[in-house]
Amino acid sequence: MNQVNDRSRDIGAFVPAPDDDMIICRCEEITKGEIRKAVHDGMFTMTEIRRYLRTGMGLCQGQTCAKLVKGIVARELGISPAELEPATSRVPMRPIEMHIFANEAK
Amino acid sequence: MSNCAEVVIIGGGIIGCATAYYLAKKGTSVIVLEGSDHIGNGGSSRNGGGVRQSGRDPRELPLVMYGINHYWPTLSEELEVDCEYHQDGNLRLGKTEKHLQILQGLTDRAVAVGLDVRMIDSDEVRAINPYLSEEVIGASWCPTDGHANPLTTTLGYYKMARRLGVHFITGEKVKELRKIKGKLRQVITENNVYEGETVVLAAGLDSRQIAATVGIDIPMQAAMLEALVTEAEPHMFDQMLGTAEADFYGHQTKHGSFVFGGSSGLEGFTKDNGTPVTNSLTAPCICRGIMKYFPILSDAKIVRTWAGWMDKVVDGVPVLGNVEEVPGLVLACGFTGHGFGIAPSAASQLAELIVDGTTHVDLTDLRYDRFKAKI
Amino acid sequence: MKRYDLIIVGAGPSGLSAAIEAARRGLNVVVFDENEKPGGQLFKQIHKFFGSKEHKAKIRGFVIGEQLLKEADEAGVEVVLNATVIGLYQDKEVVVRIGEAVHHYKGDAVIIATGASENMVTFDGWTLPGVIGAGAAQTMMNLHGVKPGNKVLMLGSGNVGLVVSFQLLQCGCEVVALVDAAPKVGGYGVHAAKVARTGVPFYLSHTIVKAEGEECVTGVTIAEVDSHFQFIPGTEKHFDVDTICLAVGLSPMSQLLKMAGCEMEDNPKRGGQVPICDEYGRTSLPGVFVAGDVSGIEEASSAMIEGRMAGIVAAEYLGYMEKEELDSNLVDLDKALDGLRQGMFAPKNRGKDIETTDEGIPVSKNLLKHGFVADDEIERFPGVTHAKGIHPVMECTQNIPCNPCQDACPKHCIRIGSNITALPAVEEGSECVGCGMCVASCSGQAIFLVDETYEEGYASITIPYEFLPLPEVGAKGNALGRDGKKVCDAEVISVKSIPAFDKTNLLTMKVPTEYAMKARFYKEA
Amino acid sequence: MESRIAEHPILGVPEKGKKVTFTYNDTQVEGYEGEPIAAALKAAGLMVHRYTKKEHKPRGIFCAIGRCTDCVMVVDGKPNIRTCVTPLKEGMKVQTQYGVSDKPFAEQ
Repeated sequence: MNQVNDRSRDIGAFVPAPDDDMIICRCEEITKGEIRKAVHDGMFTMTEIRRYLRTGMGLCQGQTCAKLVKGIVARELGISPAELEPATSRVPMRPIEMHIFANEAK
Repeated sequence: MSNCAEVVIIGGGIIGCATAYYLAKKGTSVIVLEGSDHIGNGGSSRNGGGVRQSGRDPRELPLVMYGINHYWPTLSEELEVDCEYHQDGNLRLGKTEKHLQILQGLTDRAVAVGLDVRMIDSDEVRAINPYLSEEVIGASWCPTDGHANPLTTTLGYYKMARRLGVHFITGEKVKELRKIKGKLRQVITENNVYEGETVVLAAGLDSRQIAATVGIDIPMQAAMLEALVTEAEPHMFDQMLGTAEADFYGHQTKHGSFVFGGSSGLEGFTKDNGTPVTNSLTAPCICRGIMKYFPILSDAKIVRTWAGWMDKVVDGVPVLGNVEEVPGLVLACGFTGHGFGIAPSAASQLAELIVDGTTHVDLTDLRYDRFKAKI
Repeated sequence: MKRYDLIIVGAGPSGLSAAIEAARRGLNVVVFDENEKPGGQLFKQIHKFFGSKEHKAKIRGFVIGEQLLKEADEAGVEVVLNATVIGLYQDKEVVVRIGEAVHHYKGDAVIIATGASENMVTFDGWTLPGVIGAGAAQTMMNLHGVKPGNKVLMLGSGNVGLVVSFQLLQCGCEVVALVDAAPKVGGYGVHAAKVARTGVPFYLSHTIVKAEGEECVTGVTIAEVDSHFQFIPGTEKHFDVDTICLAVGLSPMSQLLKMAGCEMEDNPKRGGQVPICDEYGRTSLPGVFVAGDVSGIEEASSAMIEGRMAGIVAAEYLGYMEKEELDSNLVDLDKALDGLRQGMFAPKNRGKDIETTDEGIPVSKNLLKHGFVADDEIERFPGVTHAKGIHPVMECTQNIPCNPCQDACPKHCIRIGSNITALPAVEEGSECVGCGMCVASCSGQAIFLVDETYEEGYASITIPYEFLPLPEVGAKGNALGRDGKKVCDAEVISVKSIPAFDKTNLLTMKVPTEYAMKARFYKEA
Repeated sequence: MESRIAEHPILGVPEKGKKVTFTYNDTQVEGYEGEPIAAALKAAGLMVHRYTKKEHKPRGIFCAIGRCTDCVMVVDGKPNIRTCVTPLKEGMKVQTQYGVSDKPFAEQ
């Protein structure tokens, strides 16, 4: 079992930090404190953090903050960032207007 | 950590998480086994967020109505997360006379079981939602329907269940169920054996294969559904939307983005490469569908598309409750793509069934023993 | 659906190189790039590249970009710009947004060459307008002709931070400080030295405490950090700036590969999330290849070789080339790539403390701490010698893969040898004629011509000079030392600009003899 | 201070399209046709492109290559336009974006 799979794993209590109000996800304005708290609420994977808080779900789709969020989550869990799989990338790679997406060239 | 609990739940989606939560509230010890690495990774995080009564089969209608009356209005406070629940009605839109006939049929059936739903004309539709195109000529209207955020709701149940001491284990794929002395007791995974007095099977599509290991066959199959989400837009409307043609459904979220699901007609035959991946033809088709109803959204940018498997049961309603042949097994699967809105009441009733032996809502019509040949 | 033999995503150095090689072997190739202009980051690279001839050394990045485009055109490659690949689906289907429509294409092979994106760091105020990525600075000044700011603080002493700092100076910005939380300069010493000698102070073991300002950046406070990267109270320093530039590394832009179901790994040595692939870019998906930064952060020079490799590997995959031909082609490319991956900055040496050069000379500690080699350290390097009359002084003190100076000298005064990373040395018995070709050819701007007997009591020093306005002959100003501080008065005695120097002007100044080995930059008084 | 580079030591005199006028909120600003809107704003010393939805904080150019989407503004009435990759045209209407709207928060 990898370290993230046991959701009852003891990661200690949430301890407030002075930089908890630092914006991490610029698009959705999610702070470091919100991310850290989410980990203590059981969100142990990048995918869960993303779905719970919307980090990386804004216009840039996590291109700016993915690495930063990963580092914060890993630190809170006491594991290496490399152990955390990034959230799935999804089409479209760049935001695309509905009328353009709808217009398939023959 | 012990591998034994009073109840072992297979599946960490909204049904599994919510059932665990209601059981734990009753003081029951619970282990939840999730096959993927993430909680709520199946339909729970891929659906359109509808909390609907209209358009449902009369057999499941009492259950979802119970949830809308008893659970949804206070769910955000209860789960300490913003479920973004809006009870601002559901419009099911029609563009042709044929559509209106379909809607009338659905409406008649729902009214018969006591749901407040009625047909409205194009003026009334636009009074409710002024952004709709001229093509819309009528709709069915259920004012007590609504929508919520499936991601925060699912993970909210998980969070609270975990807080109440439920053990969740992800990445734990169940291979086999095993009866001991005539009663289902063991749940066997790749590396572990778990034991419970009761085993709840809430593994979505995987449930069929798992149930088969104790000789139970649930008549369901996979169908692919796809959805997409736009960038945030200024607030426009709060209703849940669907269409008679079922070419799209969705709503505007609290965040401002629009979540829409839809179909290209190809999804029943999508190549199964093991993961639900989007088809390149579907999202453009959904966009074309949306623009027919909402030309105003044609400049809205799509930021994400995704796909999910639905556990489609032969008669379109979930399989809930005990299975006589296998004492100890409780089924909670086959929600057929509309399991989100019904999840709180389904889960609470299962918890009642397991702990108290009786339920507030009669689940008889949803039991496994309902499947019969047509003649 | 329109089908190509090979679809390449990304028209940067690796993508174009792959396209050229594949098209030359007869493949029907298309390259899609979301940008208005091709070349990836090459068109923002205005410095001369390192390496040797085969790596296009001493050619400026944007010129390499033009060359690649011409080659691609001649080879029959179709390059489609403003073409955003929005998805890589099953069966190697590439969906591209072009103009007002989406297009579906299939490739029998696909090469993903999407490059990298910039890493970011957080600090109080990091979302304020005026805090920008180093890439943004390059884009604004080198593509759009707009200065990114007037007073800039650079965070990051890797090659990007150093190169962009120099570019900022070239376009007329003031760089008030170059800051890095690491205790040592991360990039090439020669890049650091050319920045330091203009007077930019380096603050290693420092990082940003906060960006100040309400509506946009008006100032910045930095402070020293301890070995655990925690601020040391009382070490704060304030600067008035309007721009803070972040150059804190790159991450592979590998999302398309993950989307397509490629096996991925998080590999810190490669800069983050990368596809699992072999040395020639073959991924876990048959027919899907990668090249360049997307499979591991390196330099544009290595990206071009990786691209060529992926191009011919794809050609062989599709039967346009026999296995034997592929293998023989790869031998040379392997050698070229291996050449770039040598020396102190080789991928295998990342994170290592290197105390001495390959020649056994202790490295300059001052260079790592302050960005310049101290006067009492410089004489121990083989390029720094004294001689009668004019002679080259090569202040190249680290083993990096680069040798244009060796070929530049018509009199063969400079010797590197077959090992491309060896430090340049003066060939004994050779005679310098003072042509200055070595000065102009040195990508690191580390070669000077010194004549300690220029005039009674005076020495002449020829320096590379890539700034405007160009000082005039006879101008009197200050000679700055390697540390950017004034060492003495200086008089400009010659300014040479010939096409062969490729925009590196050679400025010769006259200083008192005792400063011949100290003065390394000229600034108007 | 002038932030257009008149002549660059390596790149020479920047090649620019024809001079055009566009509006930034209520003021007339000059730029060059075809350059990104963001470059024209930067050259005019205009730093703030938008104010964020939740915290109403100012944002401007960050990545300049269309990835981070921090520089979005309301352009010709459409919100969320990446100004760093959108070419400038004569008469364009460029407005500060508040959340996802061109209306200041007090008016929303």
